[in-house]
This record gives sequence, C-alpha cells and structure tokens, in this order.
Amino acid sequence: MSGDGEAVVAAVERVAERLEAERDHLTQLDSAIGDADHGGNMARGWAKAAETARDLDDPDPETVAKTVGKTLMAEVGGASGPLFGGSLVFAGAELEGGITPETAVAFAETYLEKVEDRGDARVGDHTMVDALTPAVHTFKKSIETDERPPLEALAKATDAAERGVAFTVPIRARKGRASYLGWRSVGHQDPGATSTLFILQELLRTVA
Amino acid sequence: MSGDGEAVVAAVERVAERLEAERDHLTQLDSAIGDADHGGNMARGWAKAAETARDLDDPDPETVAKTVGKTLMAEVGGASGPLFGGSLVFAGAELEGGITPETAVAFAETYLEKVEDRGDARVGDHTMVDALTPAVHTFKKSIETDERPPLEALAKATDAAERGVAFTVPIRARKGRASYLGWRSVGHQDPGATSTLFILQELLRTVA
Amino acid sequence: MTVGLVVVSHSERAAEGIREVAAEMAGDTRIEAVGGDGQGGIGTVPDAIGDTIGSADDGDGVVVLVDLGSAVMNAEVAIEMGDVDAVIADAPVLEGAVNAAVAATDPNATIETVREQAEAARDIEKL
Amino acid sequence: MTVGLVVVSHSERAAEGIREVAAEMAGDTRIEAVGGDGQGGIGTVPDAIGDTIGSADDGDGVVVLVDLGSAVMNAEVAIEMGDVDAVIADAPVLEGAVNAAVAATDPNATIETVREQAEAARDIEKL
Ligand SMILES: Nc1ncnc2c1ncn2[C@@H]1O[C@H](COP(=O)(O)OP(=O)(O)O)[C@@H](O)[C@H]1O
Ligand SMILES: Nc1ncnc2c1ncn2[C@@H]1O[C@H](COP(=O)(O)OP(=O)(O)O)[C@@H](O)[C@H]1O
Ligand SMILES: [Mg+2]
Ligand SMILES: [Mg+2]
Ligand SMILES: [Mg+2]
Ligand SMILES: [Mg+2]
Repeated sequence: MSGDGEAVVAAVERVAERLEAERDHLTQLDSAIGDADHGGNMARGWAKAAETARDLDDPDPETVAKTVGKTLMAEVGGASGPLFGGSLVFAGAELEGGITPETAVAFAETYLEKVEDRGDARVGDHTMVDALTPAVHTFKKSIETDERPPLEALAKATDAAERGVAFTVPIRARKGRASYLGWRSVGHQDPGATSTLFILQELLRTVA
Repeated sequence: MSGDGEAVVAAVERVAERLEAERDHLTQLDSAIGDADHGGNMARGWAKAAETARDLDDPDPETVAKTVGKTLMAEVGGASGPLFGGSLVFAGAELEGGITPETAVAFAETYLEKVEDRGDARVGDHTMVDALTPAVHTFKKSIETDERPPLEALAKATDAAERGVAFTVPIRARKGRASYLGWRSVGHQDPGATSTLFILQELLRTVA
Repeated sequence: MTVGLVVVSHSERAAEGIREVAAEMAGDTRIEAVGGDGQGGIGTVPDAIGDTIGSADDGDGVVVLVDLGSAVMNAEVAIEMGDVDAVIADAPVLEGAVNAAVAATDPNATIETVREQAEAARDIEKL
Repeated sequence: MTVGLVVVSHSERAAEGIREVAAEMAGDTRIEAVGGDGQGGIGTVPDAIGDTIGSADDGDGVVVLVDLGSAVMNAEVAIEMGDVDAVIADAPVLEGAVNAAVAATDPNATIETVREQAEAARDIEKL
C-alpha cells in the first residue's frame, strides 16, 4: 500500500515533467481558441503538485490524489484548476482502500462525473470530456466486462483518449472559452483534451 | 440546374455501388452490436433508390434528394430507414434553389438536426450522429468562416467524419440496438456511422 | 365515435397477437395491427403504418403503441406524412395496448386520456 | 451453457412474435414461446408453460417473461411444479424479452443478471 502511494508520487512527477515539456505546445493550442495559458497553467500546477507530493511522509494513494488535487486547485487557475484539481480531490476518495482494478474503475468514473458536473459539459462539447469519456468507458469495459489486466486496460484507455482528442478537431466548441469563438472553434484541437491525454500517457509509462 | 440534378443521380449510383461492395463489412459491424442487417438494409435501399432516381425525368437536386429519401424510407427498414430516408426528404427541401455553397450548408445542417430529432441521439451516443456532427460542423465552418471552395470543404468534412467513426469505437452506446449491450458496446465501431462515412466518400468522389 | 388504436411491432405476428390480447378488453374499440418489413421479415415500414393509422381512425384520432426504436421513428414519419390526429404512447407495447383498449371504451375518451392510460402501464407490477 | 428464456402470452401468436423480435438480439440464446389456451383461444396453461421452461433450460436456469395477471400465476404454478431453476421477471413482456435476450448473450450471465436487465426495460423511454 505504501508502495502504491510511492508509485503514485512517481507518476505525478512524470506528469509534471511531461507537461513542462509540452508547455509551449499546449499554450499554442490554447492560443488558437483560448487565452494562451493552458501550457503555463498545467506546467506550473503540476510542478507544484509534484513538489508537495514528494514531501508527503509515507503516503497512501488517496492522500497523494487529494493532495495533488488541492494543489492544482490552488495553483492552476483558469478552468483547468477546478476541473483537474477538484475532480481529483473528489475521486481520490475512491482510492481509500488502495489501488485495485475495482477502485481504479470507481476512481475513473467518479473523476469523469465530477468533470462533467463541474463544467456542465458532455461528450461532443469540445473539451477534456471528449478525451476522458472514451478513456473511462474503455477502461471500465476492459476491466469489468473483458477482465483484462489493469495495465492493458490503461493502454487501451490511452488509445481511446487519443481518438477523443482527434474528435475535438472537427467539432464546434460548446463549453469553455473556445465556445465564444462559435464556428471558428472548428478545426482546432482542444488543449484540455490534449493535456488529459498526456497525463494518461505518463500514468501508463509509470505502471508499464 | 438540370445538370446538377444529373450529378446528384450519378452520386446516388456511386453510393449504391459502394454500399453493395461494403454489404458484408457493414453487416459484420452490425452483427457485433446489433442484428446483423445494416449491410443488407443499406445495399438494398440504395440500389432501389438509384433505380428510382435514374427513372426521373430531367430531375432537379431537390427532387432527387426527396425521391431517394422516400425510397429509403420504404425500402430500408430498421432504424436506418427513417434516419437516412426521412432526414433526406426533409433536408431535400433546402435544395429548392439548386445546389450552391449556401444551400449545401443548409441541407447538411437540416439533415443533421433531423437525424438528431428523429433518433433522439446526440454526439457521443455511438450512432451515425458521431460521424455526421464533425462532418457538418467542418463543412459549415469551411464554407462560411474559411470561405473555402465546396470541394475542399467536402473533403475536409469527409476527413472529419472519419474521426467520428473512430470515436464511436471506444465509447458506450446510448441509442439504437447497440445500447442494449451496455458496456459490451464499447470497443465496437458503429455501423451507421461507418455507412455515413462511405456515403460522404462517394459524394466526394462524384464531385472531385 | 371512439379513439382508435394501432399496434406496431417489428414482428407481424407479435403485432397481431398483441391486438388479440388487447381486443379482449376493447369492447367496440377499433384496434389495428401492423408489423414486419412487408416481406415476411422483421422490421417496420412507414407507409404500412400510415395506412393502418388511416383505417383505425374514426374521426376521434388514434393512439399508436410501438415496440422498439425504429418502430418509433417509422411511426413518427407515418404520422407526420398522414393527416390523422395520432399520437404515440411512450409505453410498453403489449401492456400499453391493453390499458389503452380499456381506456378507449370510456365514452369520454380522447387520444390524450387513452395515451395517458397506456403510459401508466409502465408502472404495472406483475409480481 | 446459457440462461434460457421463455415468453408467455395469452396469445400464442403474440408469444411467438415476441420471440421473433427478441431472437434478433439473442445470438445462441435459447428462447421459447408459449401461449394460448391450448385450443386456439386466448389464455395460458401451466402444463404447457412448464414443458416450455423444461425445453428452454440448458442447466443454467430460465428467465420467464409474462404478459398479464393470469399468465403470471400460471407461470408461478409451472415453476413450483417443475424442477428447473426459473424466475419470473417483473417486466413488460416484449421489451423485457429483448433486454433479457441481450443480457443472456453475456458469457457471465446468470438468471439474476438476466432478470435484472429484463426488469430494467420498465424504464425504457421510447420517445
Ligand atoms: N466547462 C468546461 N467543461 C469541461 N472542460 C472545460 C470547460 N471549460 C474549459 N474546459 C477545458 O479547459 C481547457 C482550458 O483550460 P485553461 O486554458 O487552463 O483554462 P481557461 O480556459 O480558463 O484559460 C479547455 O481546453 C477545455 O478542455
Ligand atoms: N436512435 C438513433 N439515433 C441515431 N442513429 C441511430 C439510432 N438508432 C440506430 N441508429 C443508427 O442506425 C444504425 C443501425 O442501422 P440498422 O442496422 O440498419 O437498423 P436496426 O438497428 O434497426 O437494425 C446504428 O449503427 C446507428 O448508427
Ligand atoms: Mg486558457
Ligand atoms: Mg485562462
Ligand atoms: Mg441492424
Ligand atoms: Mg434491423
């Protein structure tokens, strides 16, 4: 269990590094249809989250998730703060008994629900929900119906998120700043969906 | 204008040929999450539609669209009959003044709306709406905002539909027969989204 | 004058059987059945549904009971294309047809009261 | 092994038609239909229901869908008298049969999961 907690801290560190590396890329995406701060928001927030997580003494996964979530809420700003951070705090409670295939599914579902509720967004609105929905559906199905091992389920979920990111390009935004652009949002990849994919890719690399 | 009508008839013939060629493929997709008749439904319906359209005397685009739609309603059966056929009859009225970039956009938007209304489906429900939405959004944006020529707009719309088809794979079905499968629908490509893509590809080939 | 009923199913046999069951409770109410793809197979066809709605109508309108997804859509198309005052009940097809048959025997029945009773069939507890 | 299904209706035609509709979604699932009073009329007979439950059973039990009141009671009698592990779903008969047919194709299906899915058919919104 404390091993699990350390693995989660390691994952957070990888995510922080990746988002730092993608800072310009994400900002560029956000500059096309938003306010050009998504790269900075995410890189800064996750750097701080990694720092805070590293300082935890013998942490369990729930504590790490909640700590990271709270830090993101405090540091990220913008829409991503409450969406990534608040949902993580909330879903973190599902990891109370450690990380098992069952708690991982519960965590994923709760996280998605919270993002949907908080942002009042649904799949097809050109937001991070478009990456999350296929990822969470595929993860849940792979574990519960197909009884695949968690690593394989996470790999499939990550592939699924990629299709979701691609799907944001040709559709019109109905939530978030991009929705102000109306039809001009069509043809642009959503920054938050993209950073969601990067996070999943790093989680996958940590456990693989 | 009567030239346009003939071009539409030619497009319908191409679509019919393509759907005949894809009969087994579509049926295979429908057998995984439905009742294994989508290939037959579409091939039969469009063959009959092509026949009826060929028999029209000096037709205009509106007449061709409505005739094809009515034939599909009568011949296709299943959910696709009212969805493809009924929407075509309804949207066909937008072509009253012939085919121009403006009427084509109106046609596309009306068609999508009608499919959504009739099936009570929205993007992300794992239906043909997932292919149509990105195609229609992209077409409209390319014409109206980017002022691209219709051919280029249609090519982009077709690419967009392809992403929509891919997006159906990792998500759970909420409408149509596939929705009865619940989580087991995850991991399967939607037949109606796929046939929608084939139709767009043939429209594109006809005008290209 | 009475409200008419139409039972639409993907299976012609199911539609006719359901009509039989409902007819037991129907007094003089006109109940018509329609179903199948017109070629002996499973499906529904808007034209056939439209014709059947026409024969069930007696001037007071028609309540339509349907089984699955595409029957709903084809019934909608039929109603839009026709000129009968008809509504679809959001109800289980057999249980709704039985309830509707009973409701239609009320001399004050309207398509709204009949539809309402059909929809109440949702809540029937069988056990 | 799979869970079997039995459709019981007062009308033999309805039972068979409902089986046709459900069979479209049923893969290899065994679905049997039984109905009527045994003399071409409307009704249900416990013995016939019992025999049909017997033929639908494959060792994993049977879920029974029923239409109206007396079909329920006759199915209960048939189950009590037989030795098949069978349960009645408290569900609309056609919609429940379709849901159950799909549920039974799940390799992990049990009579409980199939019954549950059948009963969820109550909440299907058609419009
Ligand atoms: N209402 C919402 N629901 C879900 N996601 C949203 C919503 N609003 C914005 N987002 C996501 O947040 C991303 C933008 O994040 P960011 O740039 O950090 O915040 P802001 O838009 O406030 O500057 C979008 O790309 C989108 O994925
Ligand atoms: N309610 C709906 N809204 C939109 N599309 C739907 C709906 N129901 C079904 N479809 C589409 O129809 C396709 C199935 O068509 P088809 O197999 O011909 O009809 P059926 O499902 O009646 O056998 C699905 O793959 C899906 O794309
Ligand atoms: Mg921003
Ligand atoms: Mg901002
Ligand atoms: Mg089908
Ligand atoms: Mg069908």
